[in-house]
Amino acid sequence: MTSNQTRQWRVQAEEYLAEGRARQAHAMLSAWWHENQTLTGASYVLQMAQALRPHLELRPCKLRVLRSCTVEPALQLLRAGAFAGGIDLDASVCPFNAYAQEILDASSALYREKPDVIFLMVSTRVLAPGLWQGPSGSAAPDYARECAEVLASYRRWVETIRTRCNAALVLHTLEQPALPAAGILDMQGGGQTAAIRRINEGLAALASGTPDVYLLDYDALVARHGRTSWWDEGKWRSVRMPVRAEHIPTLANEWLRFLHPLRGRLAKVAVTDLDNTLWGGILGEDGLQALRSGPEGNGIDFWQYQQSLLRLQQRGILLAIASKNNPADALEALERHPGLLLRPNHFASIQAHWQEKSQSLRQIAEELNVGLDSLVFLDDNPVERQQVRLELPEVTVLEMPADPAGYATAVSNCPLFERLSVSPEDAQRTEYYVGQRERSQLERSSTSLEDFLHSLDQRVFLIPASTENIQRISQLTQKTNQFNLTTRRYSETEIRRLADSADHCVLTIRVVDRFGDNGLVGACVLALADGVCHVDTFLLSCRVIGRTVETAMLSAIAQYCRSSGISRLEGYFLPTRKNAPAADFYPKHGFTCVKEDAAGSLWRLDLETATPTCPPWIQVTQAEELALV
Amino acid sequence: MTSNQTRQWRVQAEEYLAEGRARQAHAMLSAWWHENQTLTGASYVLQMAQALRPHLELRPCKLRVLRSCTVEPALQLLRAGAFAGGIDLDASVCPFNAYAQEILDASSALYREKPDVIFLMVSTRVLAPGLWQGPSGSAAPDYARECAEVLASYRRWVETIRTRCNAALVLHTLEQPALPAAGILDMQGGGQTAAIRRINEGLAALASGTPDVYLLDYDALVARHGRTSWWDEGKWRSVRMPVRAEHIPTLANEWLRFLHPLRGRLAKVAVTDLDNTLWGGILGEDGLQALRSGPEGNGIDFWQYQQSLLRLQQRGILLAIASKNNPADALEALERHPGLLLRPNHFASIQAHWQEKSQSLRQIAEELNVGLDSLVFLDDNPVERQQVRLELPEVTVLEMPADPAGYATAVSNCPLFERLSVSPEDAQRTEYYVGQRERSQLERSSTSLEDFLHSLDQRVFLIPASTENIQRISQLTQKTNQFNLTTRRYSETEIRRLADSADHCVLTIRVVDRFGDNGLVGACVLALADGVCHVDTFLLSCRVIGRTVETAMLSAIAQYCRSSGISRLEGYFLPTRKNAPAADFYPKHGFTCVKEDAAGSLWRLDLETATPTCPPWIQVTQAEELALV
Amino acid sequence: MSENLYHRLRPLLADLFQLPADQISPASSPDTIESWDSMQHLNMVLALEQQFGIAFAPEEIEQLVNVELIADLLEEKLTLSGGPQ
Amino acid sequence: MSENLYHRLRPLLADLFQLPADQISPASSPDTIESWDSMQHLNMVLALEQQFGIAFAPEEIEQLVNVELIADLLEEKLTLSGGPQ
Repeated sequence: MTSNQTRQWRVQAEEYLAEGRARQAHAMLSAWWHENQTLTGASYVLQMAQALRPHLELRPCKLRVLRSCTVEPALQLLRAGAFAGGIDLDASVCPFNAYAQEILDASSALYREKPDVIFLMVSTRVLAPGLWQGPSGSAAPDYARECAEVLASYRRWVETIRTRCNAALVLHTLEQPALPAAGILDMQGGGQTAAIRRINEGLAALASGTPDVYLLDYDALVARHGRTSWWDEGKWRSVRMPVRAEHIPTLANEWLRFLHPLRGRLAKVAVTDLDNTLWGGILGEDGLQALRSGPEGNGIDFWQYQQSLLRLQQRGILLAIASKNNPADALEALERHPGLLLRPNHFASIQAHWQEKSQSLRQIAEELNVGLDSLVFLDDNPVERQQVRLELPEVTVLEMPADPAGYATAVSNCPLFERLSVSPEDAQRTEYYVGQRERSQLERSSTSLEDFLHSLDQRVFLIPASTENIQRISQLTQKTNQFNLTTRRYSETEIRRLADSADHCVLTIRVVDRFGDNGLVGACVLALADGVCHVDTFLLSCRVIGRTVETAMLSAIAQYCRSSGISRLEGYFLPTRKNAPAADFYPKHGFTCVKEDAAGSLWRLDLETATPTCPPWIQVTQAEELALV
Repeated sequence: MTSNQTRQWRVQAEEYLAEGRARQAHAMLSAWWHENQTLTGASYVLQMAQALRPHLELRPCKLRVLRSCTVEPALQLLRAGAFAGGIDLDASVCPFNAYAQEILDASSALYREKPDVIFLMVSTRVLAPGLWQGPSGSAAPDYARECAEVLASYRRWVETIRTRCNAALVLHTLEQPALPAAGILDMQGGGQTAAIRRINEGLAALASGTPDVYLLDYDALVARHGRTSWWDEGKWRSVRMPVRAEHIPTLANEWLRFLHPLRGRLAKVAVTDLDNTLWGGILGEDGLQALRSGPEGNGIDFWQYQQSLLRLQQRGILLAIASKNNPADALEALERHPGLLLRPNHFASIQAHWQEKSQSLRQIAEELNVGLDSLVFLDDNPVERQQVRLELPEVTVLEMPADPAGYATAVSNCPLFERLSVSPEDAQRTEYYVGQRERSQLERSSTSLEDFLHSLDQRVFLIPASTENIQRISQLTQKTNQFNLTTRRYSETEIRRLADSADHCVLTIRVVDRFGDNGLVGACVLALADGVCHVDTFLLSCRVIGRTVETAMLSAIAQYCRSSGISRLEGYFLPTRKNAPAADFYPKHGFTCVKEDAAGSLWRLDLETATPTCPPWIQVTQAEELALV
Repeated sequence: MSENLYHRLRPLLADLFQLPADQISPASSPDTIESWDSMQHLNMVLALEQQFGIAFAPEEIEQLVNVELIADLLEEKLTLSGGPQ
Repeated sequence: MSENLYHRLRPLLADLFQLPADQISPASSPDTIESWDSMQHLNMVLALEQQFGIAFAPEEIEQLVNVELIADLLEEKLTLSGGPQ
């Protein structure tokens, strides 16, 4: 990227801001930020953010950092990066090196401020100086005891946080010294580095055994960039900043990798160009034989890029193609080029034609039933990227490096592609879209909608929340934007509490049809009190929208309510920029509006006079143990 | 260091070579090499080595590298570094990626060539591509199985090598990828990096559970310099070289850290200057108050340097001072400056006066009873360093960086300070020298040598080789140069075999006197056949030389021989540049010379006519289970 | 003071302190720029290290008390390191 | 061919191939220097990378078949990278 282009983005961002085109201004600013990840760049982005924020739909995130060292400069970069990525970050640090007090004092600011996310980042040097520097006298060091003490502290801290607030907690592992005190003797076992490794394994076990606790492998981050070059002894001594200036952006980017999945600001589809992006060369000019791609030789950069896309698919992210090519030629190359890792059935949607890329992206979003802000666009051509930024500012456009050797890294460094959990549903998502193509063919061949729905042969299973599905239910509340009546986001811990509460009921549904199992694709949270069932959350994955599954769900809930002596159903519809598909749900099913304000409307159905019934083409099965009260 | 000085070293090395002063030429060349650790520098050093080798006493070492990748350029640097450090290295690689065949084929060159050291260095990418790159399809990866298979292979390889040869084996750990395939999800447990970590822990257990097998934590080496910057994708593709050019010297230096302790080419004493080395400032000019040293503030570089010396002491390396200062002033500063980590009792010898440094070093070697080639000299002043190089070319002179912030690193990067095992004797060595000072006072106050020896109240314990002391016995054969009749070096495996053999007897001795326990300070290996006891090895640590312990040992052996029906003692004296103190051992005890050639002389004692007797001031105690045949 | 360096420094400091560039002068200091507090001072030090590829010693950090002094010290460091001009 | 670069290159190659510098000429190649075998070729490539702080692409490694070509490619790379001259 030339610095001319970079300067131009900045000028354009300011022009669009002046013209009141906030989303275009944001897209230009994000592109500029990608090339200017410095502290001065961050200041500039945050200054622009002041003016832009009110006009953008950003995902809010409140972060508190418990730390033993100076991290404020990195936090400044994180704020800018979060804004560029569509997150409205309220980030602050707890008092310097007072993390333990903040955690243990029930009335501390940490708990009062109700953060969404807490980072716990402690330097080895501060927490376990004996492990960092090695023995300081002639007595043999007792590493086992230090290990046990450190882990006991962490256990206490994590338990305390977990009982006092719902925030997601991100533990940072302890970094290893560059050179152990005993030299190569340390490698022979029982030494300092083995002790720190044992602590980090303890932290990993603690994180995976406690809900909403995650591990950031800080030691691996340091190791990626070099233990000797990461640590800044001079800054540590003077201002207790442990990270060399050049690595601060790296730390901020590692943090972003966690904020995106934790706050559900995620890419669901990676859309790639073909010529000089998925493969080397131009199909229309060079011909299929000349295209470069393969695990060895001069096509390896493209092979590795495809590998990076395959890794996204393994996390449940769909792949799609937007390419200017003759459709038949593109498909032939995808099927027949001997050196490709990815084939047509890896892609949920293939848009190969001569329309504008922005048009292709619109069609992909529609076909895959996701919002435009769930797309990431990957294209080697800066003109195409600029066109998409201006036409579809909601789409995330990655700045691809000029050298294809950097493509794979550009993909793996994009925080929107990170995930903190992958369910079996995620891993099978592409298969689902293959089924979906077949469903569409059925739909086209059916004479009426009812015919189609009948022939789908749908079975809906209502399943109460349990250990096996709580993670998926939380994920559904985090990720479902369209058919979602209230768009309330719940962490796993919160779902678990609601499920355990006597006056709440949490359900999920599985939908199976003749083309296969769609997995867990819906959820609802019901609050029961005084003969009223209040619908707190009611959502359906876009996979099954338009197939009357919501009516089947509602009828099953109504039936239960009646059998439990509940006579009234109530619920809010809270409109967002995305959930129009659910706007007519309550009126369509006979509810009446009893209240309406700026936030939304409250709807009511009297079960003594009205009975939602299940569509005849759906068979509902309830798990036996399901009971509302 | 200016490049002028560097150039001058090269000129001087060639001049000294021409003058036939090989040791001075070697000292200049070593200094030059320290500043020119490149491939061209290595070629130059090795060219010079051709001419110098015959005139130097170098420690021989035969190394074979079993590898899955191209390591030849690093080996070239290793050869040069080994030569500069006093090791005559015969290094070669086994056929490319044929390490398993070499190991498993009992008739392979690996075993025929009888190496002293074997490196086994396998790339994760080659051995476990699935762990390196992550899953390649949509099926969930079976990391546990891959883990088990890799470890089973290593176990088989190590066992095979261990049964077929005596070489020390250095296993390299597997390196982690810079970014795991699953992104931050991998950190949450059960992923790719956890699997590689498990393998590396398995390797560590394998090494510590098998004699003469050691671990080189290659992954930690990579992490020290940065996983992204270490790996060279381009060179890997073209020539299967996995290390970027700039890091090749680092790899070679890491290898050197192992060769030095494995071949016993070690520093036993670190001799440090005081002014602007141990502390900041000049005592004689600035005064005690102005000296900079302390854990915080502007004296931290010197504190960290002292810490690096303390770490040497913890490995059994003695500390000594060579400083141009008034003795009383230096001692006062060492005792009273508030910010010093090291005090007088950390130093085994303190030479503070106005003589030349070379003279101080001679006195230290004499006082501590070690060879000059066991000294490493640490001084900020290039003139002093040059003086020592020319006067005492046997002493290793470290090039200290101009900035004191680099002192500690210079110490921890010097391979002569590395150890692969530390015995309780090593850790208490400094204490011994405090006792030694008291012994010297007793010696000075005694009227005769016999008086002194009587008042020492020595007790000598003869102990047969057993699991507890085999490591120490091997160490004694590796490190004892002065009172050593044959200077045969034995690995732990070899000592174990000799001890298990029916016709050999391996003994060690412990010496206790009124000032404390001197630990295990002597060893002998006896071969018994046809009524003759052949003394294969007979050695005493310099700690107890001159105290007639050798006579006590000999008398005990003779007594056993007679009681076992053995009538003749025989043994070689093989002279070296160092073992003059043992030259008169055989004649002094009544042996007659029966053969003499260039290698040495063979001596015989007929036990039927002569009886070595124990000196009256030593009491010998034999372990009960001791039996020669 | 190097004019060249001063002109490179001005837009950086303007971005950092969120001011128009014409409000930065050689005499600008924590006394004249409100947002120049101790945390912003650290940000500035690190920003200069990032963008000029140099490193300040602990004792130098406290000496950077106005723009002219910053330009001078930077010039000194860049000349010494032979780094980018 | 850059004379300046050639004169820096000559002593390096002389050390590497263990020859006097005057036996290195622009036309020197594996045909004229006996010790220039394939392993020494790799050593040379890595030595140049170490000492000039550049990197050769896999396909370039095979093109470095005589001293003049090496000097030319090195010059090109150093100009591009703006690295030390």
